[in-house]
Order: sequence, then C-alpha cells, then structure tokens
Amino acid sequence: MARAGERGTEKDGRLRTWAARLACVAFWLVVWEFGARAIDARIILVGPLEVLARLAELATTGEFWASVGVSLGRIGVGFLAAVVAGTALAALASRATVVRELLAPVMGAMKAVPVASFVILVLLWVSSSYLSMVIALVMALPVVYANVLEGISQTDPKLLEMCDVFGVRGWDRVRLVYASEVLPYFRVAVTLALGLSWKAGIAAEVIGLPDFTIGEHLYDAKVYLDTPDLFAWTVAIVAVSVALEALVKRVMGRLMERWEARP
Amino acid sequence: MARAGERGTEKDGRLRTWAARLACVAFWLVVWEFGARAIDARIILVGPLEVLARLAELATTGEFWASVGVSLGRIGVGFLAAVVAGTALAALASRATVVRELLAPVMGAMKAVPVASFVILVLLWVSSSYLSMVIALVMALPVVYANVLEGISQTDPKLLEMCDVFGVRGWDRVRLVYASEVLPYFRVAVTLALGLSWKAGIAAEVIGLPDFTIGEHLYDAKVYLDTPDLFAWTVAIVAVSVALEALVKRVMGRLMERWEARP
Amino acid sequence: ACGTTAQEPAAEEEPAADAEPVAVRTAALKGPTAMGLVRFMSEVDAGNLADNDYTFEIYAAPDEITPLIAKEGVDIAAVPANLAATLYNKTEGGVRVIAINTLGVLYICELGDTVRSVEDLRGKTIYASGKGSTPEYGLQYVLEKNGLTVGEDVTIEWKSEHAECVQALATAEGEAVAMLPQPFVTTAQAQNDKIRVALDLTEEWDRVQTGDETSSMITGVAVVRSAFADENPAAVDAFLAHYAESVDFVNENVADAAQLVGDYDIVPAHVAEKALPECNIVCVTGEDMKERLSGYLAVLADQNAEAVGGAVPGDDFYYGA
Amino acid sequence: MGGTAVSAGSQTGGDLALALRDVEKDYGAVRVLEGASANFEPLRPHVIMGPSGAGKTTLLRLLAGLERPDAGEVMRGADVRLGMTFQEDRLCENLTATANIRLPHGYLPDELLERFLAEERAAMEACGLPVDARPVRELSGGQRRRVAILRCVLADANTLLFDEPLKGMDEKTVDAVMAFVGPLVAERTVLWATHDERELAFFENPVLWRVEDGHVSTC
Amino acid sequence: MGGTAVSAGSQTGGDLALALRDVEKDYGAVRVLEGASANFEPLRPHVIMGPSGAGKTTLLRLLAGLERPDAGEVMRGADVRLGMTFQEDRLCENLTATANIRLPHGYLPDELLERFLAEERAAMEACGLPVDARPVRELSGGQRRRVAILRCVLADANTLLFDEPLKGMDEKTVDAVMAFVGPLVAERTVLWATHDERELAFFENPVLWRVEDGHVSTC
Ligand SMILES: Nc1ncnc2c1ncn2[C@@H]1O[C@H](COP(=O)(O)OP(=O)(O)OP(=O)(O)O)[C@@H](O)[C@H]1O
Ligand SMILES: Nc1ncnc2c1ncn2[C@@H]1O[C@H](COP(=O)(O)OP(=O)(O)OP(=O)(O)O)[C@@H](O)[C@H]1O
Ligand SMILES: [Mg+2]
Ligand SMILES: [Mg+2]
Repeated sequence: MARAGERGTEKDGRLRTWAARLACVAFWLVVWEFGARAIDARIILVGPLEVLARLAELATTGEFWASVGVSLGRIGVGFLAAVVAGTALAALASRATVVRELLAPVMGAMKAVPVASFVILVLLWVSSSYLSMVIALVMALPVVYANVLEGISQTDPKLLEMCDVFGVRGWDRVRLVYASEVLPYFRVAVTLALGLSWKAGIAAEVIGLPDFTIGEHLYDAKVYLDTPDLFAWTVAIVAVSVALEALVKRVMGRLMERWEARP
Repeated sequence: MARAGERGTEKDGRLRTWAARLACVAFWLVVWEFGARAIDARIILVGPLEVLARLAELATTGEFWASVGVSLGRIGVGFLAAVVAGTALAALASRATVVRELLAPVMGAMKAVPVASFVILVLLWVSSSYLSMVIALVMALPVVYANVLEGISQTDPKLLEMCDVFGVRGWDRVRLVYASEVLPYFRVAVTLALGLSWKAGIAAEVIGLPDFTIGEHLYDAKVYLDTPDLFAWTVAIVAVSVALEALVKRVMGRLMERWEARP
Repeated sequence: ACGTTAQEPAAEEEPAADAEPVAVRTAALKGPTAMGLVRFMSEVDAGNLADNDYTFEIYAAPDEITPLIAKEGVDIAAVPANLAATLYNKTEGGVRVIAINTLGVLYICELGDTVRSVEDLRGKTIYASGKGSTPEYGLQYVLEKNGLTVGEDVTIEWKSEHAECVQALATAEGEAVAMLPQPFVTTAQAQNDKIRVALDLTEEWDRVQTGDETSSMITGVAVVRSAFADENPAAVDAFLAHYAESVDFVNENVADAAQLVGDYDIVPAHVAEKALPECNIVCVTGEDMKERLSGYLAVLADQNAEAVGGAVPGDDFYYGA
Repeated sequence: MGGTAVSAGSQTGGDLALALRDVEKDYGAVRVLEGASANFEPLRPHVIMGPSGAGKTTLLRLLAGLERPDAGEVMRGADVRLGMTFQEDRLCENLTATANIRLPHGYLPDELLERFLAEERAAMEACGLPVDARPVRELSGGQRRRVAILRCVLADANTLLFDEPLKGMDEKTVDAVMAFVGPLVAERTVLWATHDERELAFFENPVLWRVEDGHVSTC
Repeated sequence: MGGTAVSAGSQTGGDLALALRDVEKDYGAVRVLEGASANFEPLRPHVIMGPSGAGKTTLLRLLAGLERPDAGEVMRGADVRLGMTFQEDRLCENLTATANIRLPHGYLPDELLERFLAEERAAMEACGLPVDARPVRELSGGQRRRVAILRCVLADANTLLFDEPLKGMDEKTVDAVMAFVGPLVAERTVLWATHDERELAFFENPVLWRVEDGHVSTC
C-alpha cells in the first residue's frame, strides 16, 4: 500500500523504470547499428540512424498518419471483435459442452488454415480492403478463446461453490469472481493477440494492397527495393504495436485497481 | 478417483465423447457441403466429399507423406526450440528484471515485425529451406514466453514463501511448485503456439518454396487454380495441427497425472 | 508494336448501330498487363467514351480476380496467359481470350559483365520468381532449347517475390544472375545502377523457334466471360477497339502514358517512362492471337499440363478466331 | 443408483425443512456416511461435533447441495435460503472486507449500498475488525475468519451453515463476535460444526449432534 | 530507515539464536510492532499468545525472514534451519499427503525415499491420517492441517515455527498428534503461536510470550 510519504520514491522508481527501458531499447539499437556496419549491404540492412532519419521524414507527411490511422482502424475493429467474440464464446463454451465441442474444429481450423488457402474464401465475401480486418479477427479469436476458456476452467472451484451457496449468479458472479480469476489469462491473451493481429493484419494488407495502408507502403518499399523505407515502416509498425500493448496493459491495470479498491 | 467398478462407465464416457466429437466434425462437414452447393463455384469452393476423395488419393502417394514429414520436421524443430527457449527465457526474466527489460523490445518486435520485412533479414542468414523453421520459432517464442512469464508471476506467493522457509530451491522448487502452478499457462501456450507455428511455417514455405514441402504443394495448387488440391492440402494441414494438439494435450495430461499420483 | 488486326473499323461502327449501352466491368492486375489500358481508363474517366458503361478496377493479387470471375463480378479481365487457359479449363469454357496484351517481359540481369549468351549461364545460379507460371516455363524452354539442363548445368532458386531475387543477387557469394520482369528491372536499376540487363528472354525465345514452330513468349492476355461475350458481342468488340487505340497511344506517347501509369498507381511515372518501351505491350486479336497463343500454350503444356489447367484449350477459347 | 440430491418442500416440516434420510456417501474408496438420517428442526441452533475426518463438512456440503448422496435423500424446504461459512475462508482475496461481506447481495443501487455499507461498518467494528480499504489478503488469519462469518450472517438467508467458524480466534475476540452474531442468528436455522464443546454455551437450547462412524445422531 | 532483516550468529546466544531488538513493523497505515524486543532461548518451547490481529503471525514471519523490519534488528543464528507451519495450510493441492510432507527434502534417491516413505507412513498413522494416494485437496480440513504439521516436524530443521497449528481439530485428534509431535520437538527450538491456553500443557517448562499493543513480552 502506498503511504503519502512514499509518493516521492514511487515517482523516482517510475522514472528509473523508464530510464531502464530506454536503456534497453538503446542497447538493441546499438547492436543493430553495429550489425548494419558489419554487414555493410545497404540494400538489405540499414542502420538505425538512417532509419530513424527516414522515419522522422515520413512522420511529417500526412500520408504517414493517414496510413497508420486507416490500418489501425481496420485491424483494430477486427481485433476488438475477436476479443469480444472470443470472450463470449469462451463463456458459452465453459457452460455448454456442446458449444465447446462444436467450436473445437472451428478454432482448430482457424489456428491452422494457412492464409494462402484462406484468402480465396475471404475474398469471395469481402473486398480486399477488409481482408486485414478479417485476418486480424481470425488470428486473435483462437488466442482469446483458448486463454479465456482455460482461465474459466482454472477458476478456483471453491469460490464457485461459495457463489452457488449464496446464490450469486450471472453478471454478479462474473464481476466478483471470474473477473479476478480469469484476468491474468485474459491479459496474456489480449497482449498476445494484439501483436499477432496487428502483424497478420499488415500481412493481409500486403496481399490486398488497399490504398492508404501501412501494408501498401511496405509492399511498395519492398518492390522498389527501398530498404530504408522498408525499415522505417517496420519500425513504425513495431512502435505502434508496443505502444498499443503498453496502453492496453495500463488501462487494464487501472481498471483492475479501481475495481479492487471499491469499499 | 477411479474405482475399479467405474472403469466400465469411464470407457463408455470416453466413447461418448469421441462420438460427440465426430458428430461435431460431421456437422461442420455438412455445413460445408451445403455451402459449397449453394455457392456452386468449383473454382473457389469445393465440397468436402470431393476434397476427401482427393485427399485419399494424395494419401496413397509417397510424396504426400514425404512432404508432410519434411514440413513437420522443420517446423517441429523451430517450434520445439521456441518452447524450450521461451520457457527458459521466461524463467530467467522472472528472476532478473534486467533480462525482462532487455527482452521486452525483442519480444515486442517478434510479435509485430511483419513477415514481409522479416524474410529479408532471415534470408540473409539461412537458406529459404529453413525459413519455415525460423518463422515457426519466431511465431511461437513470444507466445510461450508471455504465457509462461505470466504463469510464473501468478504463482501463489504463499507457496513460494513456504519454499523459502523450508529451503526448497532450484529444480526442486520448479518440480514441486511451479510445475503445477505454471502448467495451465504452459498448456495454453503450447497449444496456441503449435497452431500458430504450424500455420506460419507453412506460409513461410509458400514464400520460400523449398522442395517436397506442404507449402510448395499449396503454392502449386494455387497457381494452377487446382482448388480440390488446395482444399485437400488445407485439410491435411488442419488435420496434422489438430492431431498434434491432441497428442500434446494427452501427453501433458498423462505426465501431470503421473506426477501428481506419486506417493 | 501493336498487331491490331483489320477488324478495327468494323468494331467501331457497331456500337453506334445498337445504341444500348452495356455495363462492362474490367479488372486488371497491377503490372504490365494493366499498362496498356491506361489511356482507355483515362478517356472513360474524362467522359469521352459513352458508348458503353465501362468501369475499371486494378487489383494487386491474382487471388482477387479468380473469385470475381467465379462470382461473375467482372466481365473482362487482364490476366497472365497461363491463368487464362487454366481459368478456361477450370470453369469448363467459362472464359474466352479476346486479346494478347503483353508479350515477354522477362530479362536476365546480373551484377557485372559475364553473360552475353544463354550458353554463358552454364554453371550459374539463377534467382527467379514466378514458379509455376510464365517465368518458370519460359526460362526452362529457352534453357533446354540451348542444351542446358536445369539442375545439372544451371541451378534455379525460386523466390516468391522479385525483390527477394534482387536481394539474393546482391548477397550471393558464387556466380549468380537473376531473372526479373519489367517494370521491375527498371525499379531495381534505379536502386542499384550496377544491375545490367544481360539477356532478353523474349528474343531468346524467338531465336530458338525452328521450322513450323511459331510461338512467341506471351505474358498477359485479356479474357472475357463467355456468357458476357455471347450476350454482348458488340460491347466486346467496342472494348477491343478502344483497347487497341489505347495500346497505340501508350506505345506512341511514352511520356504521357507514363504519367497516366503513375496516376493510376500501377508503378511510379518515372519508372514507367523507362520501362514502357521494354514491356512489349500489344493488342493482338483474332487469328494472329490464336496462332501465337496456341503455340505458346502448347509449349507450356508440353512441360507441365497443369500449367495450363490440364490441357491445351480448344478452339472456342479464342474469341473472334 | 444415486440418491436424490434435494427434494424441495417435502413432508418433513414445512418450508424450512432440512433433513437426511438413509444417506450414504463415499469418496472413491473412502466411506463417509452409511445410512445417516437426521432431521434438523427449523429456526433452532444445531451444534455438530465429531472427530476430524468423520464427515461434518461432508454433511454440511450435502445439505448445501454441493454434493450428491450416493443413496438416500437430502431434503431441503422450498423456502430455504442458504448462508454458509466454509471450513476455509473462501474470500475473494483481491476485494476489500466490505466488498466480500456484500458479495451475497450482488449489485446494490447507490442508496441501498450506502445503507448496507453503514451496516457492514458497524458489524465490523463490533467484531473488532479494522475498517479500511485493504484487500482481504492483507488481513490476519482471525480477521479473515471474521469477514467470512460476517458475510454469512449478513446475507439475506434463513438457514446458516457454519463449518468451524471460530477456529483461530482468541477468547476475547470470540466473545465479541458471538455477542454480535448471537442475536442475529437467534431467529434462523443454524448448523454449527465445531470441535470445541464450550461453544455450546453461546446458544440457547441447542440440539447437539454427533457425526461418527458414518452416522449422525443426537445425544 | 529500514532495519536489518537477519544478522547471522550474533552475540545473543550462539548459533541457534533467535531474537528481536527494538523492532518496528507496520503495513501501510497499520502499526503492528513498535519497539518489540525478545530473545527466544534456543532448544526450548516458546508459546506465543495474543489477541487476533495483534501481530503473532507478523512476529513469526519476521523471524522466518519473510518480512523485513522497518526499524530495529531481527537476529537469527547461522546454524538455524527453519521449519514452519503457516497459519494457512500452504500445501501443494495436487500432490499427495506423502509428497507434501516430503517436500522440504527435495529430491531423494530411491533407497532414501523408501526409508523416508516408511517413516512418513508411520507418522501419518500415528496422527490418524489416512495413508493413500489421494491429492491433499481431497482431505478434510483437520487432515490437511495435520499434513502441514507433519511436513514441519519431519523436516530437517532445528527451529520450528508453528502458527496456530492445532486449530480445527478435535480433542482426541489433538491428543494423538501431540503424543507423536511432542517427543520430536523436545530437542528443538519451538515457537508456538496459539489462542488456546490449554496447549501450554503439551510442553515441558515452556516460556509464555504475549504479543499485544505492539510489544512482545514474557509473562
Ligand atoms: N500484508 C499486510 N498488509 C497490511 N496489513 C497487514 C498485512 N499483514 C497483516 N496485516 C495487519 O497487521 C496486523 C497484525 O497481523 P497478524 O497477522 O500478525 O496478526 P495475528 O496476531 O497473527 O492475528 P490472528 O490471530 O488473527 O492470526 C493485523 O491488523 C493485520 O490486519
Ligand atoms: N473430495 C474428497 N475426495 C476424497 N475424499 C474426501 C473428499 N472430501 C472429504 N474426503 C474424505 O472424507 C472424510 C470426511 O471428510 P470431512 O471433510 O467431511 O471431515 P470433517 O468431519 O469435516 O473433518 P475435519 O474436522 O477435519 O474438517 C475424510 O476422511 C476425508 O479424507
Ligand atoms: Mg471439516
Ligand atoms: Mg496470525
């Protein structure tokens, strides 16, 4: 518990963690720079300084932000749909064996059907602009589903019995017992799925090349052998992913704290 | 606990679950057949009967099994390496903050760097035959790492204190406390990562086109618009994935049971 | 280099005769097969062509065009030559080819100056993309006709993307060359001016034609849905007429055409300007088309029947021949 | 085979009936109850004693519907609303004491919540519990136990099952808790499993049951 | 600020020393110990009593090195090897009773294992515990408690900390357990926190400590 007097040190601590994180990132950048110099083949590996310069340049263009926004929007919709659907399906599956059994082959297929086969079927229904949305959904859904289902099945049966006896059911039970017990699983699921969806979504954009998307720029950079651009966009992709993950983690942490501190 | 007298019913129960599973698979096959008939575009969607016929035909060829074997071998090596490395790194990261912080950007990058960018770097070091191995590893590593790390951090601190007091350390602590507490997380990680690795590995084969691999056949089926072949290979991919997952689950369940039942 | 046949004037008169405008939906793949269409597209966008209701869509992946044809979402599509034959076979005659729109666009490139003839490729590794399609069969055909055996005399390493071939070329340790298509050759040269075009595969193909073999290397064709062609022959002919005009324009006004190619986001204008003359954009129809294409497809089918969808297409495949 | 888990509102005594008839229960090879019968008179305190491992917890779990008898019948009246203090605390570790005590009430609208919070605080003070915003995982063993007891007695229930509720508390604390709990449970059916005979003194006219050798009997 | 957690082999009595000097400890706003000093004579039984929430568990946790004092010093001799029965059972739920009891010994080679298993079985029988292959999650409350006690007393330790070890057991069981445990703990340093004065009788010449109002004192 934080006492008033501890505030100062807490802030210090936070500063120090941030410093540590930056130091780690810096460490890898240095490794990269040396790697690039050692290999010395600019068409394949560009050093971080050049990449950052290019990225800074890109960041001043409206197209950069528009592309990030469009990609983020579409993939985000797919991802959120997957989180909601995955959680809901896991909840259903945990209650009804028939749902679980019916979903098992579907989830198995989602996990294993290669994009190469899947794209054909998806493009039959949706335009290639929305391919990334569907792919992000398909990628995240089994991750969220499996994690949440395992979390539910690992929920302390003793607490559930307690709820049975006191007649705590439905939403109250979710709120008071499952929320806390499933949360660690949910948290891993969301952070993992976020990264996977984002990456797969971009890959889908590289296939479908809808206008004003990160995937299109990545493709262009690649076919035009513009390695600095390729790396700059890649760095942007990683940065967005890391930022999103940090955001999601922080928001979930805050919500949890709030929820726990209720009188 | 199983009593001698319950053996019979247990076997019955198992038969029934298998029947239920088959029924579910059959249900989806029927949905698929009707879907295929409704769409009626053989070039895009082929019904399960035709696909199964084609699959049966393929299964009599040596090349089919050779391809499955080669793909499985390479992707399997990458996957196993990821499981081992992910677990080891998570164990290290749980003990040393510096490791955790150093790995954070690497894992973030692994989760987010799109294959389109990654392939360039990978092909710099390894031949395209081993691309699938590397991609499978890169796909599985963050999943295993994140899940195991969360599992370790969620391990009951009360049991850990108990170990501290009794001086249970090192391997004994892993064996007696972590094994049981991290296992659910590990199980989700392995099943998820298995599917993801497998799929990403095949996708990498479609990119690298090494001889005698599933990816090569998938590519061929696709450029020749050989939809029955495409579906047959896809079904084979899903079947291998589902079988592997079931195997892993069963083996882990058995090991756990054995371990728990020690006197 | 436009081999337009004599039916052009007839085609132009017909649409005026039955003035019922038809919706003609066209799909093209990003790349040379779409380049010949740019003038046509810009005229439509400018409202200068009102005889039919034309719409165009440029797609990046062949994956997108196949379902569109199956769904009857497009009427005319510009696709790779062997895909056209495959589509014909897989849809049981559901498509017909109306024109050849691109001849060979493949070139052997190297870093250095060691390759002057096909024979010089002996002992080298060729990085190539486009396995299972024109590049594979074209390369194989030329090599074999020159007495080189793939796997023994030369090694081919297949990549899924052109860019990877260039990267492989840049990092290769032994003696290596890359087979690249236009306009990618131009792109690659813009990035690395040491890349030299050593051989033009289209020429090499023509060089090994002996006797009655009269095939030529063909990259892209335009196909029409058979049902559409049966219902609206006039619209197809009108389309072909505009198409031929467009191709003539592109070949004669390279600078303007390059600008249009850039505007339609096919490749940047500066790349297009250099690449257009190398892309062998044509509009060959009728008997001429049948002769050249059937010869080419026969060569392909000879190497791998799967490449043309199982068998050489029948005569009904060739529209207007 | 297999007994009836719970048959509602049988003839054994109106709506608040709580009874066993010829119940058999075993866990695998462990035989716990063999033909146990008992009729717990409603609105009275029942104290249940017996050696460790005899089946007290099993008995309470059967009555609560958490276990099914292998044979025989467990009867529970239709109007029975249960509250229970389990042998372990079974608290939601991350929630505060007040949130835990409020748990059986589910969601309460703001104004009801205020009222109930005041009630809770009074109860906690009466039992010597600290009233603050700490999650229960930070409370001492005896404090946690009291939270579990308060959750049970403040629940909207007419039948309360206690499984060794007072273990781990010193005499003074026990006295304070029972001074508060006593009046609250006086009008309800109470089943009170314990190992300490002195606890009998807290009840007026209790029925004493013994669980031993698979049977349940009054003494 | 911040006290010394454990300083080994100080002057307070050779190698098995166990002592506090002016220890202060608080959890956030909760003040538990304020200047507590105590010297627990080695190889003797010490019984610790005090109201619920007074700080008995905190005291034991400080001595075990699980908490750091905010000020003052906690001293533990260099040769102290600890065993502890926590206030909660802290068993590995999925393991059998024997595996739990064996836990402090880590990996044992086959032949040692056989010997130890035999010893365990004898101990379990003496305490009235069932000897079978059930995981401990299937044991009754009192049975689990006895497993925790046996894990502590059969550990290779010379200093045993017990936090309310006998709670939740009936008198007969308690007698059986103490008949077995008594001789085993006679030659070791024992700290025994409890709420029940009667437990004093199990020890020969015990020191009685009271934890109250932030201080630890002998009476
Ligand atoms: N981790 C913690 N965080 C905050 N407060 C705590 C924590 N642990 C204990 N406390 C508080 O410190 C005080 C002493 O707790 P302790 O567990 O030592 O009491 P105890 O004497 O063992 O009581 P009991 O007999 O109930 O077990 C209590 O008021 C308790 O609420
Ligand atoms: N889930 C279970 N699986 C197997 N055996 C069980 C299970 N639960 C209880 N038992 C056994 O049933 C018997 C009765 O257990 P129960 O918990 O009812 O005893 P109890 O009277 O409450 O004992 P205590 O006073 O120790 O709590 C014990 O021998 C116990 O080991
Ligand atoms: Mg019990
Ligand atoms: Mg305590």
